[in-house]
Amino acid sequence: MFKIPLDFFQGVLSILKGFVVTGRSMFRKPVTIEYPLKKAVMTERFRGMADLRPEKCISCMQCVRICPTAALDLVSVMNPETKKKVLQSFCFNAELCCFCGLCQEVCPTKAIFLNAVYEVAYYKRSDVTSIDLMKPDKYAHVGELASGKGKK
Amino acid sequence: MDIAALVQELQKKAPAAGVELTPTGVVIRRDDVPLVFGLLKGEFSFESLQCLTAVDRKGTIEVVYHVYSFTHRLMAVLKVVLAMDDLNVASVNGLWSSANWFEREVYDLFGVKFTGHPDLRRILNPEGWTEHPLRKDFKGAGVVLKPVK
Amino acid sequence: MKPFLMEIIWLVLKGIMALTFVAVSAMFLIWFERKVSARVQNRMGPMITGFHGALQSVADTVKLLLKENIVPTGADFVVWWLAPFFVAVPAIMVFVCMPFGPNAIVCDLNVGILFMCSVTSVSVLGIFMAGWGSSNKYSLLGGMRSAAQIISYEVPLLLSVLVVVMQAGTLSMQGIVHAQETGWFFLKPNLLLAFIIYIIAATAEVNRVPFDIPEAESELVAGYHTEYSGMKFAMFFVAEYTNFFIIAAIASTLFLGGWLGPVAPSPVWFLLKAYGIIFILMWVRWTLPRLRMDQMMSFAWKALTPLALLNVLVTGWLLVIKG
Amino acid sequence: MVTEELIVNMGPQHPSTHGVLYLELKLDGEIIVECRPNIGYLHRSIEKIAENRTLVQFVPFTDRLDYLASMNDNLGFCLAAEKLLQIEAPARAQYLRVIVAELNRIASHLLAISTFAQDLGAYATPLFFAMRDRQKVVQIFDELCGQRLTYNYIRIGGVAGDMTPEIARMIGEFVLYFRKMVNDYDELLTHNIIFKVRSKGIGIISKEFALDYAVTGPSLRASGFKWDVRKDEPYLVYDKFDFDVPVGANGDAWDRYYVRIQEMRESLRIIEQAMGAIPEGDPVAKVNKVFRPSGEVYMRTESPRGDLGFYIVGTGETFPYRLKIRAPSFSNIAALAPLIKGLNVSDAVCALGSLDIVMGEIDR
Repeated sequence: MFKIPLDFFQGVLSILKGFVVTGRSMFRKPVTIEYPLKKAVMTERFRGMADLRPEKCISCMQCVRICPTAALDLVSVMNPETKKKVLQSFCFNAELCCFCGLCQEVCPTKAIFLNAVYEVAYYKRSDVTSIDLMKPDKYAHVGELASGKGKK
Repeated sequence: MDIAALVQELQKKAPAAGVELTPTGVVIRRDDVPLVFGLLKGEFSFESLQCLTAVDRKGTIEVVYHVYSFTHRLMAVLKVVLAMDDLNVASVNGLWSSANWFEREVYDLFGVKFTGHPDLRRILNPEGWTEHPLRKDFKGAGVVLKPVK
Repeated sequence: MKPFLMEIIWLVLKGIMALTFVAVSAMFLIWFERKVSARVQNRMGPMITGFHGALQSVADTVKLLLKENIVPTGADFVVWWLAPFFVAVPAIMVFVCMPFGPNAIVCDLNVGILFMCSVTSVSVLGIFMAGWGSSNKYSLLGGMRSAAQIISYEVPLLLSVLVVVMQAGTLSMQGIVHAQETGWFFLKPNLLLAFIIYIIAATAEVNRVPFDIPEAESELVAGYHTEYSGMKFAMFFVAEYTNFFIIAAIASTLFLGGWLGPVAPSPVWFLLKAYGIIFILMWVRWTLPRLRMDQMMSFAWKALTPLALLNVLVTGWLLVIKG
Repeated sequence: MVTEELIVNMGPQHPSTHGVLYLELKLDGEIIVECRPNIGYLHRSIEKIAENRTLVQFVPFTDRLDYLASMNDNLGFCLAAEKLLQIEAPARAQYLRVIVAELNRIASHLLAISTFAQDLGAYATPLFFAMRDRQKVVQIFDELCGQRLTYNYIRIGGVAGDMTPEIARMIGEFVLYFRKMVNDYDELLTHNIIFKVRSKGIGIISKEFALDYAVTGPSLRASGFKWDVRKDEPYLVYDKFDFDVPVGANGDAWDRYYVRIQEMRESLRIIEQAMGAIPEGDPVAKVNKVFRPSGEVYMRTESPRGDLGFYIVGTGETFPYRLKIRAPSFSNIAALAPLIKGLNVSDAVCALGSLDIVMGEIDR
């Protein structure tokens, strides 16, 4: 005969326990990062936009071959005197890129790498589909993220 | 019980059915599908059809069944080879309800018709489409990569 | 000037003050709710507009005013168009006899509490009209659920109000407050029970968690106001939060002594009590899951209503004994 | 009076269909007479893509299957590929894989229980609590592999990056932190009377029903059937750890929820043991990057949603000839229609939420 009052009591108690949990969390520090005002520091291994050190590139085409989405487009010509390939243009299609980081892994000279740029909003679609990696100021519009300071 | 013992048992129970053990699975004839799978479910307590898919072997289509028995802890891989011009095979929906959606998927992607299936519609692709994209002769638009040398 | 004219002007002024209060209070409550929920969930809530986002509701109102008013195809236009008014106008009308202080009341009707309860009940009509007129199945389900819910919870609500009326011996809001000068009502056990029943039933009346079934987002998208946009939606929103304030204000008047309180001016006490109840109800909202329709109905009819009836009987018996 | 059935199109855009599931509901009042689930809105033909990618290139695509448990999908695919290519990952990589897989299981279950609570109307609070705790896991993954959602961490023959002492400290802190925090969910939801009356006895999956529909994972274990691939067909180094397989009693929505809560506790135990026993060494096996798979393999692993199977057919080319993903959510959602027949809409939402589906995996 005590079952119903006992159930009732337990029910009320269970609800009050919930209030204790939410009440306790009211006094916890907020975890929000106010994003446009404060920016989080990306980790060391963060994989942002593709970036290139053109002087290091030996045009071995490994990154182009491993790219699962064919986001990289490398054109090189053979120098007849030195018998070495010379990098002519290196275009990166950020729209296709899946930020898997395979290109920087296979690169034998660490020429291609993924930087800390994560604010990838552009005004024109063509700006995203063909980013000229040879240009040094390609990510200048996102500020200091591009300079490598964004990572730890 | 292992797969070889299972095949022997099957051959004993259903001598007429052409059950044949190959390294990659047990190949059965198309007409014996209801018989063999009925035996598997009823006699050998294979409770669950874990996976049903198909492989386009250029000219033939292999329907691959992964049937699992929790009692024997045994995964049986069964294959039915269908000729490209006659893609019909009996549905196993009556034995395992999970076959319902698997068979719809295979029908959608390969065009294999499962006779006796209660609701054989396309499942992933839009209804009314005529092609079957996972066949090898399907040419779709999109990024095509060259094979690595 | 004639005293008659003076009185009319004074009444109109009071009315404007009440209206302003409704708008400002709703906006404040929306901001307050966002802040409380943010605190509960370890977030910050609105932070950009104004001090800690204090002007966020203003920005939202401006946004909603500028939005296009979309009329769904196949809507029953007259019903659809009128529905927000049927919801919003009663919510504002209730402020006629809301006692903010000994003199701060638009009109102290001698049937004040009866007037309030009856006027707030009209809003169910608006909700049902919105659900019906939208020609949307989710809205229709929401409207029907809402009608069933509000009508069922009206019974325990009124029964618990009845206990207060019996105790105070008057229907006038000011009279009820004055009756509590010797001690706030909720200190008496039978009235405490009435208070709890009132709060539960009133939560259901304003469709808040755990009784937000008409608006159940995960089931009915947004319930009866799915198809409303722009200012029409804002009217539902304002009405919802105004109703929320109203139930808290009525609860504080009926059970917590209304504007009674030492030192501070009476409207401060009134608002303090009302917002205290509002805070607790917000806490409830951000803690509890939602009941199911049938569970909620059986709770109303099998638990709350008999309890409230019993409470009325006991109170009557007590009053007879005391003479 | 003439009454007729109401047809409600629930989805593809609906707050509680967890993505783009589309349910055609035939309602009698609020009771569901018939339900026809329609899927395919997120179909990206990943199986066809796999036929045009090398095994290494395909790993990033597995991230996009079950985007809430990418590590487990990476793991499933890489284990299948390794079994086909007969590669053994080094011991350190095996332990790292176990750790990240279990961490991701916690992250995934957190979202599962919190979105389930959201479906039951516990407004946003459990969801934000879960997001707050999941953030810590995601932060660890961010340090480990540089992404927060699509990790591409587990590779054929090892893992992409080694664990640093900093990451080890973070994992240790997380285990201690979460062991405490998981009790919050118990107090806030598990034993809450409203939560219980809403979810107990709803959408009962019996053992027979589960096996018939090939329902796996927590939904199968909630029915009382003790089956966990990690325990029964141990892969990696799971057989070295001491952990329980929690099972439910009735197979209702509450049991499925509670099995997940308990599994998070077990995952913490596994992580703790693995962190203690992790050997030194290189996390990547020395393997050729060009694989030529030949033969057939079916490998299944225990993803947070159930048995995740990869069936790879190779013919000696660099591209796999055929790759089939046996997604656990696909089988689980196939069981939805008979499950919610006769329930009302609120309960259907509850049953759907408790199945914990991810559309990316169903539509592939």
